[in-house]
Amino acid sequence: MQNSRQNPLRTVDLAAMRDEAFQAAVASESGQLLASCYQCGNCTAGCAYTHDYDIPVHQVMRLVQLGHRERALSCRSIWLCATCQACTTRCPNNIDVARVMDVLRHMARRAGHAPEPTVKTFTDGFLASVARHGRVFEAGLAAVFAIKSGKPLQDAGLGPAMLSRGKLAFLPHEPEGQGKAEVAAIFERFYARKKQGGGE
Amino acid sequence: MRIGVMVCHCGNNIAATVDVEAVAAAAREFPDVVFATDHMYACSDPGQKSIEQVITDMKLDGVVVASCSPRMHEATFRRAVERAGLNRYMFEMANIREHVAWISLDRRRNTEKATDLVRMAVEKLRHNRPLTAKSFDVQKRVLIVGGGVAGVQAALDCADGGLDVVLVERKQAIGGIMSKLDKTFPTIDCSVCVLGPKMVDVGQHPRITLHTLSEVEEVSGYVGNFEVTVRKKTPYVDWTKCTGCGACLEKCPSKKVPDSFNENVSFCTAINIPFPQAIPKRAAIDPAHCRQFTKGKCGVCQKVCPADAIDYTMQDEVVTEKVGAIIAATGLDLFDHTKCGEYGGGRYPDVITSLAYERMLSASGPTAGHIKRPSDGKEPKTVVFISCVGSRDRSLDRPYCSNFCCMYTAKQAILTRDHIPDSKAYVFYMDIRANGKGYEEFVRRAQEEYAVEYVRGRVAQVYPQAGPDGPQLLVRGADTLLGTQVEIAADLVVLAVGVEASKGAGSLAEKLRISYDHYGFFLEGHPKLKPVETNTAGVYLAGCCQAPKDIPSSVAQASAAAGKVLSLLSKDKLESDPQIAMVTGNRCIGCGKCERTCPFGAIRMREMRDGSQRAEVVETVCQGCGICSVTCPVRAIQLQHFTDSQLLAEVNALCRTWDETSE
Amino acid sequence: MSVPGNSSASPATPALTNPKRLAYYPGCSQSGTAAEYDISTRACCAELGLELVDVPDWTCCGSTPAHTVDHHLAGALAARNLRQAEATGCERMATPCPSCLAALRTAGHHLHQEAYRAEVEHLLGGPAPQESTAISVLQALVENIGPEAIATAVKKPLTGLRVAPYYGCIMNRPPELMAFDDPENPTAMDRILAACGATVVPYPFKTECCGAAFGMPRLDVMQRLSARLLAMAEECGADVVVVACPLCQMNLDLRRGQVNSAAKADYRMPVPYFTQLLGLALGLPESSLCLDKLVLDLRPALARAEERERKRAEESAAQNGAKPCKPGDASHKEDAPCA
Amino acid sequence: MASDRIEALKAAMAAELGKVDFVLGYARGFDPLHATPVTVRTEKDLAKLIFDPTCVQNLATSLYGLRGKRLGVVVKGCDSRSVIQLVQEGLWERENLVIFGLPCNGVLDLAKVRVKADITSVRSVVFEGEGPDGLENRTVRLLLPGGEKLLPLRDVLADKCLRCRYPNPLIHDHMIGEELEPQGAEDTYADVAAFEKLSTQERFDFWKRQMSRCIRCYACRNACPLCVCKHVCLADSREPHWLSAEATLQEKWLFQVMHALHLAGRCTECGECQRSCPMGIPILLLKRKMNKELKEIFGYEAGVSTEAVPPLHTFLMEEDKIKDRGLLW
Repeated sequence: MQNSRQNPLRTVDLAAMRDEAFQAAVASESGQLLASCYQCGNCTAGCAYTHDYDIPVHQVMRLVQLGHRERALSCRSIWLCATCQACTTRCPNNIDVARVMDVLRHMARRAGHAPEPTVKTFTDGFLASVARHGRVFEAGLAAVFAIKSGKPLQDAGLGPAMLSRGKLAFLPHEPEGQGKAEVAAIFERFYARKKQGGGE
Repeated sequence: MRIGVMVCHCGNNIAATVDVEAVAAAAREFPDVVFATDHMYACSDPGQKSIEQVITDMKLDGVVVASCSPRMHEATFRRAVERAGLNRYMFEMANIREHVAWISLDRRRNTEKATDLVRMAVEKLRHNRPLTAKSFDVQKRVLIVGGGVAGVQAALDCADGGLDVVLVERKQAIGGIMSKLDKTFPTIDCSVCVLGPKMVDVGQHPRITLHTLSEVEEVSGYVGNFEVTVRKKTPYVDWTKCTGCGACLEKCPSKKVPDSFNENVSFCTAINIPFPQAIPKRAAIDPAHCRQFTKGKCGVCQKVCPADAIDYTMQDEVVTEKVGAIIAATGLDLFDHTKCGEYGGGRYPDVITSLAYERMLSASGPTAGHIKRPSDGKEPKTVVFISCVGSRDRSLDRPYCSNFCCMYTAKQAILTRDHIPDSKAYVFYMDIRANGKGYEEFVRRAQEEYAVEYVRGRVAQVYPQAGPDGPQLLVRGADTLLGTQVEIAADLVVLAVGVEASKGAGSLAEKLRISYDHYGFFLEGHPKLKPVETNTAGVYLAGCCQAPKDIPSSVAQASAAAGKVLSLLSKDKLESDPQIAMVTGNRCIGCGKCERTCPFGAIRMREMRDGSQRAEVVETVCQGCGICSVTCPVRAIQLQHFTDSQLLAEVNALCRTWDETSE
Repeated sequence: MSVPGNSSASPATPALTNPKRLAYYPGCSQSGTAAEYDISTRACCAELGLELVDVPDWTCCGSTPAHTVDHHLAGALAARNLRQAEATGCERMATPCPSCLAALRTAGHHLHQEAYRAEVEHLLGGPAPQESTAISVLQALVENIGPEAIATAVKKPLTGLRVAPYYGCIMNRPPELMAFDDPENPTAMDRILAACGATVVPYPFKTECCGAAFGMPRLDVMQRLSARLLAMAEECGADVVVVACPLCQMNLDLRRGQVNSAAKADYRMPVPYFTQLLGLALGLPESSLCLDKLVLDLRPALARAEERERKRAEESAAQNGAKPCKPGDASHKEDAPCA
Repeated sequence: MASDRIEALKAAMAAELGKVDFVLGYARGFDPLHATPVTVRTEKDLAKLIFDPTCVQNLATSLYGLRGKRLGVVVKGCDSRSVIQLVQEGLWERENLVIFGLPCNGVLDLAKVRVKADITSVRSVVFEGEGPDGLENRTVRLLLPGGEKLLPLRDVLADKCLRCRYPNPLIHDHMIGEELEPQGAEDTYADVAAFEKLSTQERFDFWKRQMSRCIRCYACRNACPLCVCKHVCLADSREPHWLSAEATLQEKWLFQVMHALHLAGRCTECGECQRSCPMGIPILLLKRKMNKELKEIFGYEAGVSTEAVPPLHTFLMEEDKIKDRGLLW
């Protein structure tokens, strides 16, 4: 019996793999009844991003259901979900699948995973822009992203078309009143809270 | 008064979480209790014997049994005390199983609560009076609502058993869904060939009165003596003259009427006989489409009818039938596939329901048994079946399994290959439920012999797309076993739509005073032990009105219901329940509120000699619901066996203990 | 009495005391890359008598990225704007951008949960509003003005223009949250475009995702998804793809070169905002609709439609030549011979 | 103007006197601030009639006990609702009743007057500014031993008058005087809603405090026009013995709850129960709570139409706002 622990067949030990704290955290942070998923696959069937996923969304749900924390949090799929809501809309069990994907991404961030670094760079850049200006400064964001992502020329070709059509503002369009300061304060409190929470 | 108490262990059901000896000991201290004991199974033969014995030995004049729900064994114990010479209403039951033992594990508090319930029962019993049932004559006739296969079977069984049967069917002909089917699983029998002879028997049986195009309008009365009003909608054709020759159908100029028998895949005439084997084979006019009615002139059918049967001035007829029992067999409706926008139902003509496909497969159907897709009449080479459309879907408020879609889908996939040998069928499924005799083998045949490709997953989207030979439908789904998205270019998509309770089931249930669930399915008396009874005496269920079920189950339940009716009506007289309302004449002020609130029409006002009004209860109609009693401003109406004094005694018994424990 | 299975139906619109006055939240894109959406929206609303009161001192709602990082942060960024909107005293707030709409409505939805509200109010540093009043400009036009009223206001019908209405993925989804139009087959934009006289082609990818914000971080993903949308529009025979979302527009229009090069295709159909087409139909000057801001020129498509319509009129005139003209005939062109 | 109205009332009554056993009206009571019910049998009695804001009593209260007679009765707007309710419930026959309706802009709450002035030896009372011109300019002039006292009428009106929407009798054979515009604000049941906001414990304590003061005199019951089982009242019945004679909080409270429940869907909020309570217990609050529920759940208001079917006097399989199970079709 002791030998079975070495698991030469590489079967998945369901009991050993189950992280109950993880199951509970996903359930409470997403507010969804994960046990109600019966693996019909409708989320995957309608998901426009399945092509780029390493694990299709219904299997992500299955991993969460079984409590396989590591595989769920380290996958790329959760970073590539665009929250297009096809899965949530069509789930026959009323599960807000997109919100579960969101929650997994939050957890992955806290756990330090970033298998899609450009996605994280873009998101962080976007929010930094909002924190600084109160609104998104598109040109600034594009410039920062171009540098940080290591793809400086990807969108360079768009420049002329945008310039000639007056679509590229070189100065941020900031809110006229207290808005900028208030948004900055929201971010400050958010980062303070994160520190409190003792990010993993 | 001398009262005996027996506390039941119910094996471990009660004894595990209630100290039954302590409850019995406590009961010995209650007023008038001269004997109290516990017993392993009070309802068992020895248990009942010991109750009888104690009644005789201790000269008891009342018994309390603390055990299960009265719904379970009240009748059992009443019979026991009666055998020992007591009036059956000198018995009370305390439910310490469902109300105590099964809902909490706290032994101490359970024991306290059980003691409270026994104390209440004793106090109630101390206020009980012997009541005597009256007996009344019964009508040896039965009403069957719905003429599908269940109704047909029940009608034949009852009639063969010697009862007169009234069969009411909403449509023009009997046969229901089964008459629309091409073949039946798992034997691939011709559906209408099996059903047809039974339908003919119904039409010819001397004991069966058939009302088609009819609906039950009102039901009054009670078990043994129901009075049912049936509205017979006018067919505008005198059916005593009509011979079903069909001459009118040929000449009718209004030929573009959606043919509901063919699931609106094709058209029929405004005067119509729905299908060749129809019983009764009589023509009826659909006034919504008949030119005589819509335009005010035509009269063609009247001119061509050789029997002179057409009468545009005919009116609905209302008939009253007196029956002793009723069987509801109202069947099912199909889920509305247009609610599933992702499949394009209702938007794309080549996305059809399974029943429409069934009509297409049928030799008597709109395409004479040739599969042609609706958009261009082409023979499809790739047919995709999607299971669970409107079943097992909480987002559509249809969480239940529709029971037979897996099977008919396998059948239709097989028939597709039978009709078009070079075709390919795909089935998107979540689970295959094939739990009848020969069912699993049938599904395996579809997969192995007919190469039907089963894809485990749901479909997210169907949309039109240009194919090599003209327009096709792209079906995008998932194969969860592969873990990928899959797609198939299909020529025809068949939605295996689920089952819903028949529209109007709720209102019929209310007329019959039976319960129905959230989805409109009628509730059986007990899910295990009373599967064909309802909680209203004399009303029984058969077929899909109770839950989705396939043909053999419907037929079995229909025969069971018929058996129940035959046994009920084998008696010449039935006993009435004495637990009914009674008016104390000198208290009644004649305001008439009780008459207005009584849901059963069981109260009438009577003029006294001094001209004043007094309420009076019609004993055989009263169901003992007690609404009148709470409505009466001066408490002149009391419900026997549940009088104010009796209830108050229980409340006081409970509150007194509450006072003591809370201080 | 409730009808089961009809959960997708939007709840009855509450009776509005002033349906012609709305708070207006433009959103960041509309002051930058999608300025033409903002400008044409304002022009159409003004023309149709819909008063837009700018939300004072508005800030970013959190849009797509915030919720992917933290739900409370997303809630706080959105709630601040909901609070600002309350100051206008309007019953509802319209926003042209579906992404903003989703952020604003999601926040309003979750603010009903106490724990969530508490955390959001902590981040916000003050009380959050009770409800989200946000709707899309599209919804405002359909519900507060109505296709019938729009049809009567149309001065230059877009007759002959074949349009593929593309709603984007989150305009109507999920239905419980957005509570507007059908999630699988939305028709609000169809009805407005039909009222403008355009021919709406049955476009099956109305709600399929275009790649959303992945244009920057994962261009390849966005290229594949957008190409699919354009291929389908072409198959449907559309002259233009009409959009209601700045992100969709950017992916399909500005990034067209990138999409075409990845797909090895040469899709040329323009991608105007529905408000631009509506403005044209209402007879507004092109300058007030900023047609020149579209990367793919709209004018050839309009010219093609006009030409097609002219030919059609000629043909039907030739056919009708033999028969006497009936009043109320299908042809309603003023230059038709029977007029 | 007031005198015109009394003359009109007398004239109308005189014409009916022969056809009824007697008419119930108001006469001056033991002091100028009190009115008292009077039975008018002959023309001579007509002289006693008065009508002013001191006519607080709801004369419909006496009706049920006089069943079988043919009567006339003077009613204000609020009182008429009690009559409607009696007729609707089959407790009085409409044809045996001649109703003299008097539009009314409010009656006094003597408790409120007492707070403002010592009225034990009031010598005279004059109501000034009478007429349909609203409450604002109306005053009560009291002649007291210590001199005159002028009170704004609004300050001393009964609470029910401040939210009165039926100043004109809703049922009548003779309408005496001009109909008035309602002066009361829409009744939002704000008082009940405010009370509901308290915690269960606070509400429990409140009623414990109030009910402990009840002396079980049953004045509330006897003053209620719709408490029709007076002769067989639960409070007095021994079979079943719902209430014992013990003076415990429980028994007192139970009685008041029964009273309120028996008036569910019937109470017209005439306020006689609370007015007649010698201990000043706010028992009308219980009844208003019931009426608030009635309004919210059934959209029903008692005593407005003799033809209405009260929601608790009928039986429906499905109620719109009570979801005890899902219904499909």
